[in-house]
Amino acid sequence: MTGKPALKLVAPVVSGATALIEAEKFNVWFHDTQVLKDIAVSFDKGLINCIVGPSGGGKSTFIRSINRINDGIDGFVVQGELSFKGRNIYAAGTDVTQIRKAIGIVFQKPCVFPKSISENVLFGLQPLRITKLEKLCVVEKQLKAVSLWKEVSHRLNDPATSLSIGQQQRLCIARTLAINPEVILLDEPTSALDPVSTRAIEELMLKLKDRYTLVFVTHNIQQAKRIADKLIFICEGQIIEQGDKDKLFNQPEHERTRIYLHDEYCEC
Amino acid sequence: MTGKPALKLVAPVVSGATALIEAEKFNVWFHDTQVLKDIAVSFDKGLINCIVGPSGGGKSTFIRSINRINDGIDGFVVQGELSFKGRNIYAAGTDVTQIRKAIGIVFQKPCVFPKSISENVLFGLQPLRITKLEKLCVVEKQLKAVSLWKEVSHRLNDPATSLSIGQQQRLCIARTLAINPEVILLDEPTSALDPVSTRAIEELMLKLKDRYTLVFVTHNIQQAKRIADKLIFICEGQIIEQGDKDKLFNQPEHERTRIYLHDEYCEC
Amino acid sequence: MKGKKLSVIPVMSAWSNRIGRAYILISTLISAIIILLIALVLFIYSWEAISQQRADLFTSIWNPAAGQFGILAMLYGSLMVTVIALAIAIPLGLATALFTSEMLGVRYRFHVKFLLELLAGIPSVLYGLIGVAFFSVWLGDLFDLQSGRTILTAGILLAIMVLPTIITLGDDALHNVPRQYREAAQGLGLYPHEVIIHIVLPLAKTDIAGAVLLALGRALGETMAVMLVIGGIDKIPPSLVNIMVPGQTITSKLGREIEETAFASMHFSALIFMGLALLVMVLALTAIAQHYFRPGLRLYE
Amino acid sequence: TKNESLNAAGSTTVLPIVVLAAERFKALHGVNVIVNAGGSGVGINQLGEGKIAIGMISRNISDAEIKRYPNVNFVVHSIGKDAVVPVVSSEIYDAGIKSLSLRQIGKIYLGEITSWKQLGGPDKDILVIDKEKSRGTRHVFMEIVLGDKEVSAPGADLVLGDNNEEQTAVMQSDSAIGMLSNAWLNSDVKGLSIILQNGSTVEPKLENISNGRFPITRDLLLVTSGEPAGNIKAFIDFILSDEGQKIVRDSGYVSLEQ
Amino acid sequence: MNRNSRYAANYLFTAVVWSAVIICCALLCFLLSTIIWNGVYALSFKFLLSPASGFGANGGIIYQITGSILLIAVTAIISLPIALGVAIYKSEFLKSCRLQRLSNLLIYGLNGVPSVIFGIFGLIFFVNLLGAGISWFAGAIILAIMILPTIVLSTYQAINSIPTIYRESAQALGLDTWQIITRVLLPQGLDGAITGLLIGLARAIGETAPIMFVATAFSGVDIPDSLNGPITTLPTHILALAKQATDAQALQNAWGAGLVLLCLVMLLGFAALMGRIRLKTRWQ
Ligand SMILES: Nc1ncnc2c1ncn2[C@@H]1O[C@H](COP(=O)(O)OP(=O)(O)OP(=O)(O)O)[C@@H](O)[C@H]1O
Ligand SMILES: Nc1ncnc2c1ncn2[C@@H]1O[C@H](COP(=O)(O)OP(=O)(O)OP(=O)(O)O)[C@@H](O)[C@H]1O
Ligand SMILES: [Mg+2]
Ligand SMILES: [Mg+2]
Ligand SMILES: O=P([O-])([O-])[O-]
Repeated sequence: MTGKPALKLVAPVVSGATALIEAEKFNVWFHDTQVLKDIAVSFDKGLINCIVGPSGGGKSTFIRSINRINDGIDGFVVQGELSFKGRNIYAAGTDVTQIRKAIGIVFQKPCVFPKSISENVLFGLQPLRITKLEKLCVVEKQLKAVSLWKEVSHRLNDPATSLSIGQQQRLCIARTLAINPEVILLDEPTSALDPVSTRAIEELMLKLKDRYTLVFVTHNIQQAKRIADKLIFICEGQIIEQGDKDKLFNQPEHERTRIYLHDEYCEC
Repeated sequence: MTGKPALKLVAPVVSGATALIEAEKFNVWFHDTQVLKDIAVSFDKGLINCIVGPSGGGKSTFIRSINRINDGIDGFVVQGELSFKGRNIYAAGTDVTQIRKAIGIVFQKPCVFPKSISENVLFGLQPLRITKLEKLCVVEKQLKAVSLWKEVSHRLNDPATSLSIGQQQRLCIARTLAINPEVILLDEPTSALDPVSTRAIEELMLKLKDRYTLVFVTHNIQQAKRIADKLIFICEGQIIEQGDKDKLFNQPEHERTRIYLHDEYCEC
Repeated sequence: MKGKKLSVIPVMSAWSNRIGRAYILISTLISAIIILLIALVLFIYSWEAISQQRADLFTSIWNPAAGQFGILAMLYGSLMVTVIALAIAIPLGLATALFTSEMLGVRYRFHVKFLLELLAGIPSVLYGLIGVAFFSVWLGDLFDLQSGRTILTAGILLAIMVLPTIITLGDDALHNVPRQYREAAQGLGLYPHEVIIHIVLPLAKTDIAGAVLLALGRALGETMAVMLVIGGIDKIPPSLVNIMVPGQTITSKLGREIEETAFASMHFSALIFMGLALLVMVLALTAIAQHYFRPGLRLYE
Repeated sequence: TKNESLNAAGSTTVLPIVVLAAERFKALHGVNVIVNAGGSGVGINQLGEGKIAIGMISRNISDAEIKRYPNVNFVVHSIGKDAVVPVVSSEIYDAGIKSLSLRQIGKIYLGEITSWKQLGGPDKDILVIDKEKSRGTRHVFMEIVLGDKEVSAPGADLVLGDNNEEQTAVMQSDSAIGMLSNAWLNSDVKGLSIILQNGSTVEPKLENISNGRFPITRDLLLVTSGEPAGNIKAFIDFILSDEGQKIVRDSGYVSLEQ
Repeated sequence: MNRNSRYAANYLFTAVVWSAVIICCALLCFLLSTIIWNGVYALSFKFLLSPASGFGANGGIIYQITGSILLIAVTAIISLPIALGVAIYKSEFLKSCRLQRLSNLLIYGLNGVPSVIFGIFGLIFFVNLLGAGISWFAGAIILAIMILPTIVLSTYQAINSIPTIYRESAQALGLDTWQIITRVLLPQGLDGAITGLLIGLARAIGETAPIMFVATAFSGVDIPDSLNGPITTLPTHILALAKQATDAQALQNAWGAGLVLLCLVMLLGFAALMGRIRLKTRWQ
C-alpha cells in the first residue's frame, strides 16, 4: 500500500454530469497487484453500456466496484474517483446499503435464494411491512417485467431452485428490479445460459434500457454486436478504447481493439 | 432394466475391420437414464475423428466408455458392442489396465499430478524399473513430441503445477504418449485454454495423426472446421450424421446437422 | 435385465493388490469390531443389573449397601449440566462464529480461530483444577451459596469446554455458505445483519445443528472436570430447576465409584448400566447428527 | 533389578506413609513399590482380585468383603494409628464452636440439625460434607458417631473422596463440617474437640490419640493375601522398623510405640 | 424512519456479536494466564528432569513426561496404520450409499463415545477379562481406539478431496488400483493422516479418564521395561496431586505439571495446524 496516494475522502460534485455514473482516474488493487489502472468512463441512461475484453482484464472487478460488492474481498484497495449522481461512491460515511439499493447487480451465475419464487422477488424489500396483496402486486409486476410471469404465475410458491437456469437468471433480474434501482449492472449474465435463455435476456435488456442505466459485461463479441450501444474495451486493467459500437467495430482507433473484436486468436 | 437385451459376453471378432475401434449398437445408461442410443461408428487411423454436438449430448460419455474410465461411475451400465482391434472392450475377463494402456485419454481440464514435470511424464510407466538415463530419454522424447521440450528442459524437476494451463495440457498429452498407446482420446482438450495454447494443441494433433488414431471431442465448430477429417455429430445420445468433414459442412443430410453447424442459436 | 452390471472395483492384477486389499479390509474390520465389542461388553456386564433390578434402576435412591441402585439422580444431573452448558455455549459460540466468519477479515480469521481452538486443547483435568480453585469459589460468593460446587458450576465449566467445538464447527458451517449468496443479498441492499439473519444462518442451519449435537455429546461425556466441581451427591433437588445445588452426573459417578466396587458385583453392574445408558444417549445423538449432516460428497462429481 | 516390584493400592489416608516409605525402601533394597490411591475399598477389592500384593486400608475389613472373596486369606498388619477428627471451617471455630458431642455430630449428619445457630454458633446453615461410602475415614467415623459404618447420611450436602478434596472444600467454605484424618488439620481446617458422655472434652491431639482417649481412632493397616513373604514381608518390616515409624510420625500420624 | 430502525438493528447486532467475542477472548486469556501464572513458579530444569519424590512435593516430573510421550507414541504406532486402511476403504471401495452411511455412523459414533466409557471398557476387557492387570500398553490401545476416528476422518477428507479426475487420469495411464492408492492417494492421505494423528494425540495426551483405571499408577513408576505394568502420566499425576497432596508445594507442582502438559498439547496442536495449512495448498 505504501507509495500509493491515499483515497480522497471528500466527494466533490462532478461538474456538469449528465451521466449517472462516472469514473475518473479510478484504480483498484488486490493486495499489491494493480487490477484497474486509471479508468475513466461514464455510463449513460437509455443506452446499453457494454464492457468487453479478454478474461482477467478486470471487467468484473470494475463493475463489482461500482456498488461496492468488492468491499468484502480481502486486500481490495481503491483510489481515485468513482461517482454516482455526482457523489463519490467511496467517500467516507457513505451508506453502502443505499448505494447498493440504487445500483443493482446481476451475476454471471444466477444465484437464487433457497426460498420460494415470490420470496425471491421480494427479498430485497426488507423489512417487509406490506400487505399480502401489495406483495402479490410487486411480484406480478416484476415477473412480468422480465417476461417470467406466464411461465411461473401458477407456482409462485415453488422453490426458486426448481426453475431452469435461464429462468433463474431472469428471476435474479426481477429481484433486482423490485428494489427499484437506477442502475443495473450485469456481469456476463448469459454466459451460463443456453441460446434460448440468452435470447430472452437480450430482449429483456433492450426492453429495460430506456428506464434504467444498464452496464453490461460480456465475453461474447457477437452478443456485444447485437445489443450494445456504447462499447468499452478493457484489457489488462486499462480502457483501451470506448465509444459508439459501430465506430469500434468498423473504425477502431487501436490495433488491439480491431484484433480483439475480429480475430479469434487475439493475444491482446 | 426390464426389456433390454442382455449384453453379449462373448466378444466376436468384428469382420473385416480395418478401424481400430468400432462401435455397433452401443448403448449406455446412467442408472435408468439412457445416455447413448445405438451408437454405430468406427474410428480410422491417420484421420482426426472429431465428435461434435450440443452440450449433454453424450460425447464425453462415449469417449470415456471407450477406455472404460466410466467403470468407476455409479450406475453406469453398458450394452452392445464396442470393440478394440476386433475384441469387445466390455467382454468378461478383459484386462482393463491393458485396454487403458492401449487407449490413452486426455481430459478437458489439464490434470497434472502434484509432482515434478519429469515425474509426470513418467507417471504411466509403473512400476518403473528403468535407469535414470532411460528415464531422461523418455522424458525428452515425449516432451519434444508435444513441443514442450524447449520451454521446460531447463526445469524438469520443477513442480508441474507451475506450468501454464496450456503447457499443462501438453504435458498431459506427453504423459499419455509415454505409455505408447495406439489410440488417443481427447475430450475438449482446448476448451480451458487460451488461443495461443489452443493453436499449439491443434498443431500437435495434426502432427500426431499419422502415428495414432485420434478421437477428438470439441464444442467449437470453428475448431472442428480447422482440423477435423472425419466428423461425427452426436445429439441427444444418438449419432445424427457422420462422415467427411466437408460433406457435413457443405451438404449435410439432416437439417439438424446444418442448423447446428451453422446457426448460433441452434436448439437441436 | 439391462446389460451387465459392472463391478465397481476394477480388477486387480498383481499380488500386491491382494495384500493391499486384505490389509485395508482387515483394518476396517478391526475398527468395526471394536465398536461392537465396546457395546457388547457394556451390555453383558450390565445384564445382572438389568435383569434383577429392572424398573428399580429408574428410581432416585442410590444406596449400594441396601441394594438400591436408582440412577435417576445421575441421569438428572447429566441432562441438567448439559442443558446449562449448551444454553450458555450456543449463543456465545455462534455469535463468536459469526464474528470469525462474517466480520473478521479472511486474513485474521485463521489466527483468531487458532487462538480460540487453544481453548479446546486445555486438558480437562486442568479445567477441573481451575474449576475447583476459581469458578466454584466465585459462584459461591456471587450467589452467596453454602458451597460453590453445584450443577451450575459444572454446567458453566462444560460450556467453556464445548465452546471451541461450537465456534469452530459453527464457523465452518457459516463459511461453507457460498459467497455468491452473500453478494447477491448485499447487491439487493440488505444490511449486514439482514444478510446474516435471512441468508447465512438459514443456509448454514443443518451444519450448525450438527455442531450443536456434537457439542451435546461432548458435554454429556465429559468426566474429570465435572467430577471435581459438581459436589458428588446423588440427589435430585426438591425443586427440579434449582441448579445451584450440588449434584452428580453419570460420568462423575463412574469416575468416583467404579474402582470401589468388586468386579462383576451388582454394584459394578449397576454402574456399567449407567455407562451403557450414557453410551446409548450419545450414540443416538450421533445418529441424529448423521442424519442432519450431508454425506461427504466427492468433489467435482 | 527392575523386575522386582510390588504393587500397593488403597486408602488415601495410608497413602502418604506408603509412598514415602516406598521411596526409601527402593533406595535401600532396590525394590520398586508401585503405589496407587483409590480408597480403602479399592485396596481390599484389588487385593481380593489379585491385582496387588499389598492393600492399604484405614479401617477394618467388613464381613461383606470377607464373604466376597472366600478364597483370600486377608492378613492385616497395623502400621500406625490415626484419629478421624470432625473438622469445621475456621470461621465457625473462631465463632466459638470448638467442641461438639458425638450425638450432636450424628444429628448434623442425619439432617436433624441444619444450622450452627442450633449449636450456639452463628446464624448460618451447616454445609455438611460427607465422604464416599467405601472410604476408611467414613467407616470409622460413622461407626463411632452413628453406630453403623455404612449408614446413609441424609443431611449431607457434598460427597467427596480423597482427604485433600475434603480439606479444600472445608477451607473454601465458611460454614462447613467434615471428617478428616488428623494429618490434614491446618489453620483453615480446625479439628473439633469431642464432648464425652461424662462431660469432659477431648482435644484431637497426638497424645490423646496414642493414649486412646480420643474416641474416633483407628489403626492404619496394610493387608496381604496370606502371610507375607519375600519382598512383601521386607517392605512391611521396613515400615515397622524405626525408620518406617518415623515416616508415620512425619506424616502426621501416631506411630505404634507412641 | 424505517431506514433508521434497520440501521439501529444492525448496530445492536454488531454489539451483541462483539460482546460475545470479548467474553470468549477474556475466557481464553483467563484460562491461559491462570495456568501459566500458577505453573510457572514450579518450573525449573530440575523440575523437568528429576523424578517425583516426597509425595509430589519434591523432585520433578521426568517420568510423567516420558510416560506421557511414550504412551502417545505407542498410541500413534497402533492407530495410524489401521486408520489409513479404514480411510482408504471408505474412500475408494465403499461405494454403496447405505454402507457409507453405516460406516459414518460407526466412525462418528466411536468419535462420540465418552472417554470414561473407554476407561470402563478397558477396565472390564483388558484389566479383568484378559487379566492384563494395570498395563500401560492396554492404555495405549485404548487411546488408539479413542483417536482412531479423528485420524480416519482427517485422512478420508484428505483423500476424498483429491478430485476424481486425478484418479481417472491415473487409471487412463494404465495404473491399477493399488498403484493408484500408493502413488496418488497415499501421498495426500498421509498428510491428512498426520494432521489427524496430531490432533488426536493432542487430545490423547491430556486424557485422564480412559487410562486412570487401566494404565497408570501414582507413585513408584519409572519407564516401563515390558508391555505390562503401569506407567505414570502428566494428567493422572496432576489429578493425584490435586486430590491427595497434603503439601502446598505438591499442589504448586501440580500446576507446574499442568503447564508442561499444556505446552505439549499446544506443540502437537501447532504441528497439526502447520499440516492443515500444507494440506490446503496441495492439489491446485
Ligand atoms: N479476489 C481477488 N483477489 C486477488 N485478485 C483477484 C481477485 N479477483 C480478481 N482478481 C484478479 O483481478 C484481475 C481481474 O479479474 P476480473 O475477474 O475482474 O477479470 P474479468 O475481466 O472479469 O475476467 P473474466 O472475463 O474471466 O470474468 C485478474 O487478474 C484476477 O486474477
Ligand atoms: N455420472 C453421471 N451420472 C448420471 N448422469 C450423467 C453422468 N455423467 C453424465 N451424465 C448425463 O449424461 C448425459 C451426457 O453427458 P455428457 O457429459 O456425455 O455430455 P457431453 O456431450 O459431453 O456434454 P458437454 O459438451 O457439456 O461436455 C447428460 O445428460 C448428463 O447429464
Ligand atoms: Mg468476470
Ligand atoms: Mg463433455
Ligand atoms: O481414603 P480413605 O483412607 O478414606 O479410605
